[in-house]
Amino acid sequence: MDFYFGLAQIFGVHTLLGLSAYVVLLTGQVSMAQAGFYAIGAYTAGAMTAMFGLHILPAIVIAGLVSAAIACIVGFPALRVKGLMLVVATLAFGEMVRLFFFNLSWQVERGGELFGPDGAEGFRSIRYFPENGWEVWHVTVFIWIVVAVVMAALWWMDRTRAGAVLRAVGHDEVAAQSIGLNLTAVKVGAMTAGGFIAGLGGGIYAHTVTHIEHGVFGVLLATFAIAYPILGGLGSVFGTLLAVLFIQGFLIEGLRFMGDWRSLLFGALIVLAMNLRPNGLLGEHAPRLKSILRLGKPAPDSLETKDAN
Amino acid sequence: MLTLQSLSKHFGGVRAVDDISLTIKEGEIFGLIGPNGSGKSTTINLITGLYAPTTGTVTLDGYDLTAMAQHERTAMGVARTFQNIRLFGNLTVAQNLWVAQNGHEQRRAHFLPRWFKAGGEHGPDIEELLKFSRLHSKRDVQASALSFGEMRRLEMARALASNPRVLLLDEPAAGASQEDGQLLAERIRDVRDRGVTVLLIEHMMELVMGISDSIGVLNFGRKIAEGSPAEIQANQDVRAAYLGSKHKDEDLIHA
Amino acid sequence: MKLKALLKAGVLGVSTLAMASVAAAQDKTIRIVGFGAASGVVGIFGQNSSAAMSAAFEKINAEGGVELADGSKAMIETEYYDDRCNAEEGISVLRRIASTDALVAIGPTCSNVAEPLFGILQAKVDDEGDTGLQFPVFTDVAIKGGLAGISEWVFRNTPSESQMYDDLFAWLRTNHPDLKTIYGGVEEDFAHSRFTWYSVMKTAAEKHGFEVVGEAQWLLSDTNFSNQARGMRRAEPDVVAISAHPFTTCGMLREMTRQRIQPKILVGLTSSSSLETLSGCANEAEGLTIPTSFAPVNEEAKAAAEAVVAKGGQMDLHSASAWENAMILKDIIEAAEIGGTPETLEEDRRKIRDALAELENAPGLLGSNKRLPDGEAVKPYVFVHAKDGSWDVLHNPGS
Amino acid sequence: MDYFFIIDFVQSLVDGLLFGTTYALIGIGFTLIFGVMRKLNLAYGAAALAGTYIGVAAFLAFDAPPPVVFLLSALGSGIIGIVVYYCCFRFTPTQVPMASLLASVGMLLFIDEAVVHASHGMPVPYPSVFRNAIIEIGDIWVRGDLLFVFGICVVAMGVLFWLLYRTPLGLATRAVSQQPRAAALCGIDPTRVNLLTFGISGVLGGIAGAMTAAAVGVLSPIIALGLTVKGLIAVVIGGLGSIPGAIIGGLLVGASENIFLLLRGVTERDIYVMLMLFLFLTLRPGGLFGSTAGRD
Repeated sequence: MDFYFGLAQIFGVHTLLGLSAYVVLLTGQVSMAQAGFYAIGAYTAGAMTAMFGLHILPAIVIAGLVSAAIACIVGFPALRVKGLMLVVATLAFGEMVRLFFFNLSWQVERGGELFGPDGAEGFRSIRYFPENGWEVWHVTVFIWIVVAVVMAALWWMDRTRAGAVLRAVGHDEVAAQSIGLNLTAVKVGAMTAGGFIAGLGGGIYAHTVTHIEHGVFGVLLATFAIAYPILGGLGSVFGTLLAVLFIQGFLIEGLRFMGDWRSLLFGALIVLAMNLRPNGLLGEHAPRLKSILRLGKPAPDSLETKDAN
Repeated sequence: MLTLQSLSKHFGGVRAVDDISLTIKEGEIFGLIGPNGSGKSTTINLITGLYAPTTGTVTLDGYDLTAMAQHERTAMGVARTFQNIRLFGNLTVAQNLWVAQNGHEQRRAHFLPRWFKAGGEHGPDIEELLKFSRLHSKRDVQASALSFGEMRRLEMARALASNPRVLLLDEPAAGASQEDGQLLAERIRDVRDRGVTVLLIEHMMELVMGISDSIGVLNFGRKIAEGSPAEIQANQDVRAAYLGSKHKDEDLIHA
Repeated sequence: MKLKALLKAGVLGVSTLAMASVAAAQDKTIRIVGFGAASGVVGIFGQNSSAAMSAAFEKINAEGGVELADGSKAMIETEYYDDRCNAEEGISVLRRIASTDALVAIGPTCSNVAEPLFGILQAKVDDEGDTGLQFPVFTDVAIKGGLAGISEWVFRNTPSESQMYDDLFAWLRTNHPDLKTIYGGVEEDFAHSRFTWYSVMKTAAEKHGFEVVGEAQWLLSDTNFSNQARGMRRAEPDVVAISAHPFTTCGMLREMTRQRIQPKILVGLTSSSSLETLSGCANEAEGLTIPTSFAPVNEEAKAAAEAVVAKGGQMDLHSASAWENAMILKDIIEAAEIGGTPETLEEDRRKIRDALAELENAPGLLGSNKRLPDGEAVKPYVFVHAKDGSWDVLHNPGS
Repeated sequence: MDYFFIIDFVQSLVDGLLFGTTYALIGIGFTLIFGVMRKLNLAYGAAALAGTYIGVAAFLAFDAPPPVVFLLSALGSGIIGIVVYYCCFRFTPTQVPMASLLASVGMLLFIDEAVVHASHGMPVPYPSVFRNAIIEIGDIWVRGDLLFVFGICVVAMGVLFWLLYRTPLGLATRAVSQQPRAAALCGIDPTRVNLLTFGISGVLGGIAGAMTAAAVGVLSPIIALGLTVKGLIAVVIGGLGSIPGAIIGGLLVGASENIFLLLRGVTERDIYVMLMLFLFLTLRPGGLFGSTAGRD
């Protein structure tokens, strides 16, 4: 049973990572910096519990806030560019974060042992959960409460004007500016929210694996972060969740019996999925609560989007 | 009310707009005409801030807009439509109006609550605008699924949703039929009657001559004439400018 | 539709695996599961381990299997899980193994998986306050020093590098009294390389009177070593020690040849004593001296190596550990007198752990392995050097 | 400032500039594809690597001479480039750029794993020419093989320029990259141009991969990521869509990387390279050769 709970933990943590990219993607920005924010969250939260003995909850909230603050600061220069330039700029930022932690050594003594990040050796013994008597299922429930809160908040945000504004900016920046939206504010806002969610996710991640090191937070993880919402579709938060289940549950865990063919199939299936469903598994339009409730009437037909340019 | 003062925009060696000065009075419909490539769209882009002018200023009611960002100009009361319609195809009709509700009156009052208020797409203003644009039955339809005419109407409604003082219409009749042109003229008058000043850029001469209170004519980036429709029709320079490119223009209108 | 079918297949895949392992436990079999990186850039390590393990279990089964507490014999069943050298996957795999009737796991391959993996285990046995996983892990490959101390449920049969290199430098001192200076080269972003140079090789070299005249650092994926080699050229060291993966080891060796750096002795990382280095740059590696815990120096080792090759793997110091782990576990299980039934599963695992903890000596392919209280091992080793495209035994301290 | 430092500095600069040509080639490949399709092909580095492995397979199987190996590497990568086009770009709708982006990520993972599967992840020797030839200019040593790498890259760029500016094919390519709609109206088949662009950029990538492997003398799957990242940085510094920009960007990345290595050590080296990129983006969002409106 613990195996399934453990799997659910991975799903939860990756959902947070995916959602952090989802918020930014709504504004049409592909950010490869999410792994960097995730790393900041992981190291911050790890430091809070392992080095300073904080409770896990304030630790991950602080991790989220620190990541959000840095995302906000980085957002201003990075979002001056867009498209491929932004992909590369954010990728560079993510790598800078990783290399920062590669070079960071800062340990404090607690109970005769040294705790803290130790450069290339990584940050060991982030064992808040086992040391405080949390069973695997406790941890799983805790993670999913956090995930549920974040998903609910994003779902709710999508109902508000803020959500519509994000989507409007994502669809057509020129038009969005012409109706008086402050692009910088909207994009930096999305980046900050994404940073916060990635920070939460990273903070939890650090505690589920007990040891983190710079190598984890590389380009591959950043790619996964954007892969979840793109694969799932930008229609709603559930697209991201579905994509996490598809990648982590099916492609990684479900195909494990295939040995090393699994890794080959992994990439091939992603290629196939994007060819068959280019708008993501759940599509790109936000399902309207009304049309879901009004099951009798057919939902408004979502035709192929016309190229607005 | 809206004043352009020796406005110029150079792209490399090309003078797209060259030393244009115009004044648009409150409550009028001002038509801006000129052959293709005469700098009409560039002028609009300079007014809304999509481009920064090489020289010159744009002022609205005495406030200098030149250094302002686009969204700040919208907050001051400048709104526009696009020659090639630019709607938020991923949002519904009502949401398109909702996101545009940025107008200067509500702006500062309650910033955060307005951003995070759900269901605002059903507010009284939006209902009224939907009725005004005859889009009420389509309120929950994805904007990308509308017909061409509906898209035009929605785009104008969206511009109005930001509660503008001056509305810039960039060739609203492009692609429209003769009859649609009639309806459009009425609509523009209705907009003016709401108290919004209109700057109209158009190829369709009939439309412009029929509804404009004053008209400015551009050619090769320069203003060659300004005056009432009757004056413009009588102007030799304007005739010369248009005769040179008449066929081309007509082709475009009927395309 | 397609999506649904795929998802269904995935769910089926997960559950059939879990069920299959339950069903297989019906008649007298016990399960020992291997895991590690069997795909990806370091997949070759896991593939070799997997081959060695199954060859060893096949041998045990052919000789009658393992004796249980009630005197009956049980066959050993095994399978190998791929964790792709990824920490999360490694943890997931171990949880999955622990959720089946497996008694003990052999793995993982990568030190960066081992570290988090050992962290989720209970740190101290019988610690009520620690809810870490209670499952014995007997590591074959992950070699970075000092990891077993993280949990009392972890045992390693990886060679203790500090003793090997200490002995190597002592031997160099005796045989080449003219050598004075040493220059180190280390892959900075690879934990094992760093540990071995900074904490093992350097210390050992200094202890035996070598003067460290410089260090060159590079990264895992570097392709240009000219800067690093230039420093080395100026220092004119007698000995050059390279603690890196085969890919950059080869790159650096090539650059050294190019810059005409000719140390009298080249020392390599123990993991480099596998086929990869030779397949990458046999010419440049000529003379590279490495202490390793495996070489086919006796009949038993040769036979074992052949059995592994027959299974499609290669025998090197890593897969030799996997082989030895299998053999050690057989003895441990027989000595611990386990029940081997589903009811006694928890108890059996604990018995195996305790028996591993108490073990002080275990037979290995090159002689007797000494077991340390902290779960680490000190294994017999030989010094090999690259000669004509293969590893040739230079010196066997045990003989 | 002591003598050794100056020597080291000059030497790093020379090595970096010579090696930077491989980054430049990768950068040109990205820029070409971006030019005609406005899309990012993340599988590009992996395709280059796979092509290089095709060359090395011939080397191992038939002991093929180096020129044949290099040629096969280039051609192999070109063919894989075309396969990538069909798998990731041909059938994904143009107005959904993220679909092809993610598809190319999938392709990257697939190609990487296929290479690992075939080679067991083992490093394999790669033939290099002028391996031990060194031109000594005082205390500065210019590596013969790097000069060769430099020469081949320059020739490849020359051929590319000839293709783009002197042949009908090049004209079509440039037309599509500047005015896709107008080009289509003029009867240029965009699919054919896209196909050729992927093929050509694939060949360039293959050359870059082959030259990288030749400079190290060993080939391993782990070089793909480095090539991809450095190539992207070169493109962005040079300005998207600009071939001279990609060349200058590549040389700049190669040289600065080596100099930061000298000044700050290997663990901090890449931080400064990334920082440099960030500065470029902030101060010159269009890149060195990008148009002023090139913020797209």
